[in-house]
Amino acid sequence: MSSAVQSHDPHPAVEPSYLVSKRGLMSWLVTVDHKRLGLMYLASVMFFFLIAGILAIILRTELFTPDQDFMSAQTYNQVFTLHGAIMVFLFIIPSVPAALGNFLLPLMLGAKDVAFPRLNLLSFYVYSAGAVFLIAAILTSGLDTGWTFYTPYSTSTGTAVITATTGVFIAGFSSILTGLNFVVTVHKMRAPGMNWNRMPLFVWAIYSTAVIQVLATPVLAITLLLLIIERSLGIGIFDPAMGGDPVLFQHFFWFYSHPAVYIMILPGFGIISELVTVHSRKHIFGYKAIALSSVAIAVISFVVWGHHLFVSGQSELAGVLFSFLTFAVGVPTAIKTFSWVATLYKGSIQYNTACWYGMAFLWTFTVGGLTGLPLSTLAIDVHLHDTYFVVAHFHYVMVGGTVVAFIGGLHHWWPKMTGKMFNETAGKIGCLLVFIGFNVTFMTQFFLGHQGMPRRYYAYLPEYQVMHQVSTIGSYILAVGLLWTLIYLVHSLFKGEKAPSNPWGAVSLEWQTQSPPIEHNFHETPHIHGSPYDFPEIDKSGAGGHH
Amino acid sequence: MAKVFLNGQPVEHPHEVHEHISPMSTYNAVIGALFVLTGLTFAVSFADLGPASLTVAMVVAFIKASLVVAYFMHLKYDDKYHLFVFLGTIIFVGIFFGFTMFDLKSRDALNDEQETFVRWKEQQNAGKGLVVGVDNVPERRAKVLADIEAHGGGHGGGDHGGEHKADAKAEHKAAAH
Amino acid sequence: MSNEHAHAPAHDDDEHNPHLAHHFDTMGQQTASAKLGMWLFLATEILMFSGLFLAYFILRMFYPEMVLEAHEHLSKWAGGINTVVLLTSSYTMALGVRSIQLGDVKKLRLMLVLTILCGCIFMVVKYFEYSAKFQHGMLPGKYYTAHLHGYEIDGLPHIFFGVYFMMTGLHGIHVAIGLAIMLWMFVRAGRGEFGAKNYVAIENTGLYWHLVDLIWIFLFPLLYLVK
Amino acid sequence: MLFSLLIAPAAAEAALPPSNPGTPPMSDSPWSLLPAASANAEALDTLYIFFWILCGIAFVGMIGVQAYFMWKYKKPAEGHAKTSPLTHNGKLEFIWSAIPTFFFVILFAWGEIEFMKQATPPPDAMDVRVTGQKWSWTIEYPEVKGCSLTNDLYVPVGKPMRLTMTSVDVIHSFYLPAFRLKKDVVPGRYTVLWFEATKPGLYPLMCTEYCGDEHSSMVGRVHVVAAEEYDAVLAKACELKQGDTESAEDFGARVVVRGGCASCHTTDGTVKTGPSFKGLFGRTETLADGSTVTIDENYIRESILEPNAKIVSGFSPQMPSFAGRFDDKQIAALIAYIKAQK
Repeated sequence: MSSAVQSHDPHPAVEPSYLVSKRGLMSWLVTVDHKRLGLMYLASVMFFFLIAGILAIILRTELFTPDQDFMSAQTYNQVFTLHGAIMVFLFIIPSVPAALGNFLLPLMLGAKDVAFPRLNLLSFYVYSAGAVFLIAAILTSGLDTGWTFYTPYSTSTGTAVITATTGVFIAGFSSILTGLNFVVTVHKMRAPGMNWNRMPLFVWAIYSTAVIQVLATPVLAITLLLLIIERSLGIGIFDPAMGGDPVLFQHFFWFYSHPAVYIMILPGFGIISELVTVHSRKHIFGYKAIALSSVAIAVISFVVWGHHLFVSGQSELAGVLFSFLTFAVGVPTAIKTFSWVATLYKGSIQYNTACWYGMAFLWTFTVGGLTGLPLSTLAIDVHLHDTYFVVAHFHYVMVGGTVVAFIGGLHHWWPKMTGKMFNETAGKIGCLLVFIGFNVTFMTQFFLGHQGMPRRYYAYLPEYQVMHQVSTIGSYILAVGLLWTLIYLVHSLFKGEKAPSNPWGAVSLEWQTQSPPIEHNFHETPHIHGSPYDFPEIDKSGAGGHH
Repeated sequence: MAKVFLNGQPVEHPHEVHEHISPMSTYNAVIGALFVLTGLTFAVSFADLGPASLTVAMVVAFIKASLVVAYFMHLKYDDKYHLFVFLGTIIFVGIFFGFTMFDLKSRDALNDEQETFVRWKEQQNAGKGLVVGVDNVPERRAKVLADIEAHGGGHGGGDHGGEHKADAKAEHKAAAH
Repeated sequence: MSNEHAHAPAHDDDEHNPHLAHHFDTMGQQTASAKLGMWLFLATEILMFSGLFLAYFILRMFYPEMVLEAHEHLSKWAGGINTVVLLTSSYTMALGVRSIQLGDVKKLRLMLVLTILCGCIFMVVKYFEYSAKFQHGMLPGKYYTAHLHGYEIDGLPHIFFGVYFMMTGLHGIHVAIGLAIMLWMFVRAGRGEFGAKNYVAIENTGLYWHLVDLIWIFLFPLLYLVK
Repeated sequence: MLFSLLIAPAAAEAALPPSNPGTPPMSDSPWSLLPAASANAEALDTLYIFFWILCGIAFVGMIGVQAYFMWKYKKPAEGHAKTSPLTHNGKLEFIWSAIPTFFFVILFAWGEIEFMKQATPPPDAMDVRVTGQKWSWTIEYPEVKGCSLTNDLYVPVGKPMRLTMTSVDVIHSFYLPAFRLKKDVVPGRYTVLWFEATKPGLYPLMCTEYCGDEHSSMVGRVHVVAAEEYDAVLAKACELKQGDTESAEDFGARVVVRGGCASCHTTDGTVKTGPSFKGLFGRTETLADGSTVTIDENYIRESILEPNAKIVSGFSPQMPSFAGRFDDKQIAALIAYIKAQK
């Protein structure tokens, strides 16, 4: 086969791009264009990433010495709670799906828009409303429950739990609506010839994510509703003082929040699948295995939540069951990682910034994945549970996995989204700073956790001080790297070179239209005849290896 | 109209929307069955079936629900993927129920002695100030209720003290499960 | 989940169907998307209610005697009447969808009115039930004061009434939303927006209403009947 | 200041038995591992080492291959090299699914066996009752009448001990790093933890479930002592009587330690969850309802026995009652101690 996409010479760029096709503030505020909404989400999640990042730096600074330094215990507790809640609910969960996913999904499928564009707009405003409530909680009396809202602490503390949970409840609906929209889009909006085996792996990942969003988030909604009612009326389901069971709350909460972990990481997997193939000029290794493992992870993620409750007073027998199922989730994850590495084999790897992030991801995610194993091993988890080991593990997965993939994906699609090229050298410096800073910050925390440093302590035993200081310094490097990245990306918006329509020579559909795309994405509906990874560099003369 | 595609496949007659239209008799039969089944559960609820009553009621409810879903919601004739979505949802609800119930039912399965210890300790603590845990749920609840009475309704706490005690005793039994 | 769209079709197409949104190619695609979207929405509704059902089952497991004693205070007859009313409304709704499938807008409007009527009866019965509970102090959580009104229920009945009000309350909110949507559909039908080839909004309204019915089918025996 | 309990100030030192020279809780080097002080910890460390060897091999192998590919298949300076048309390899994919699965099953089974041992206390275990509250641990020994300690757990070497734990307010988690054990302490129910200590010494004990402001100061000590000394040591630790030559104020200081008062009340003027003891006595404070009260003997006594009756405005009702735990003499000493903090 020749090219994956029927070549239809793109019209000379006479049609204005989506950025300028309509003008004025209102044209943005009421837009139903998935690309504009993607950018609006991008700006919002970046704003919250910045806020929560600053909170993280404040936390690390307080932890520089074992004693209380410049924050009271109450302030520290509020700051770590807000760091967690904002990062989870306002940054990571919407980051890849709502920002990049919104922008790319219809483009990758060859559609003009998502299935329900107005629902998409609504979803953005619902998210904003949720964010407003969370901010209101911060501005009134704060929130000090931890992002997990465990009862009975959350039913008895004096802080603004109801405002904050209402915010999360509302933001959850945004997540549901986005997921619903994406599932329908993938099912009904594919361009001619785009069958399930020709979808880019990013679409598979977003699809799996959307399925989880639809199935898990409603349970979060009802959990938070019950929590709000418990706090205001004391109905006695979660609050032991009224005859309820606090461990039941943890079941309710983690039934959503464990799958939510995969809402956060699966889209990252999708991005890496794209980065690894495009920048090594090679067909992805094991397309079906990667696609189906996304779906498998999505399904299995629903039956492993009990590993958050191994020491919570959950029945030991349930612990055994959940431990076993948790290991089961490791298998598809391992398959993915191996497939990415195998994709590099006999490729022609071009080291630009996006590729650097892809390679960094393989390191950080491997660490994150492997350190998940002791946490799923029952007896070891008893020791490591709620220590810095857990903190380090999920930061390796959430930051080292999702955020690194997200930033990598941002660099990869930046020319398409903005029509501007960024400075590659600046990008590589940023990537190096992020990678080093990140590893220094969190690798140390594995050792801390193993030696028994509990989570959520604002003051700690002096034995831990050296490692805490190393970690704090690492976090400063990480912060500098991220700020640096922000600066040169913003700079490129104004001073960057104009981007060609396909700077990386990718084959998937989003690169077959101009940069930035026109309002309806394609001048004419594309027809797909082959795989999205069928690069011209692939040597087809040799025998074997066809799909 | 050669260029109309759906799900990546060409569509022959894009204008036609194929929908199954059920005859009136189907709807009448279904609503009749639903009324009969409702009458059945209602009648059964007066008979004392003991624990079996939950099973009977749930089976009847499932039959009723299936009728509504299959005929009123047209799932029987609809896109098979919708059926998949619906059944998939039920399976996930099942996972949620099953695993949570499994935990709650098997708690302390490995610690039979604990029960004896707790009883013994409760006797030890009887009359002492240090009351903790399950044993004082009723007292704490009674206190909350007393607060409410004190603030509204005009009921004096003293009049109902006896009631509370009786109340608390029974609750104690329930809470000790 | 309506299918109408503010934008006129932006590209030249054989179809100039005013109901076809710009980003869809065919009515078939648009209808199928809307219906799939609705089914997914119903899935989220089911999962949301499942949390309450689970809370109920666990309550039963923890305090079986209390639940049995407390549920005697709910009116079986009110619940039974409401069941019949809601089933009837489901029936009329289904007939409404059938009418519009056959292109009969007049009959659709009649059926919508009947359905709304049933929904209103349901809410009125609910109102009387709730006010009785309020009077007897059978309120959720810390507002439970039935023992001051001469109703002695052993155990922790405030939890039962908490769950009762949560379940029926959330269901009631869904009924109210359903009534509003049907009223809107009634108005739109009057404006001639629906026809035999364009009725997915009615169909989705029907799906939603049947789901509300479906939840009640389980709520009724669990809360009112089961021993 | 927070960890004064562990660093053992004078008052706490006095409570320590002479046989226990206040060993530092952990090794001085930040990179060394924790001591393993129970049978469980030793068994677990073996599993842990096995695990790290396994993961180390996996990590080095994976990253090694990646690095090799990254170096070997770098794009040439000009244009692109022809790349392999390889898209999949069923055999390879099967192998790399099967091998992790195999090791996962081993890890699971090993972890499960150890976990089951941790979860089933032997029937002859000694009983101790632990109560978590904001923000201290109350530890009661049934065999010593009326003995209730704060943040101090005494454990004999070589005898299994079972802790039956509950909480009076929110969820806490009882964590013994040196024993590699942890269990949440849940209000409204009892959870159980058991262990058999093997190495005498002084080890930390911490709360690992976030429980509010002073979560970080819910730190206590585990004293592991030789079995033959245990009874004597425990008896001495449980005793809380004024010594013949001890002033009421010094005795009060010991009562403060026993009650775990320091987790909320400082003596240096810093206001934490409760007021600082410094300069407290004799002050006039405004209550939440606007009335005023003078901090005198009666008010302090009432605040110990019924802490939430009169809350000074600006504070929240967090303090647990000490009725039944402190007798009149001890309360009197406590008041003397507070008086002395000027």
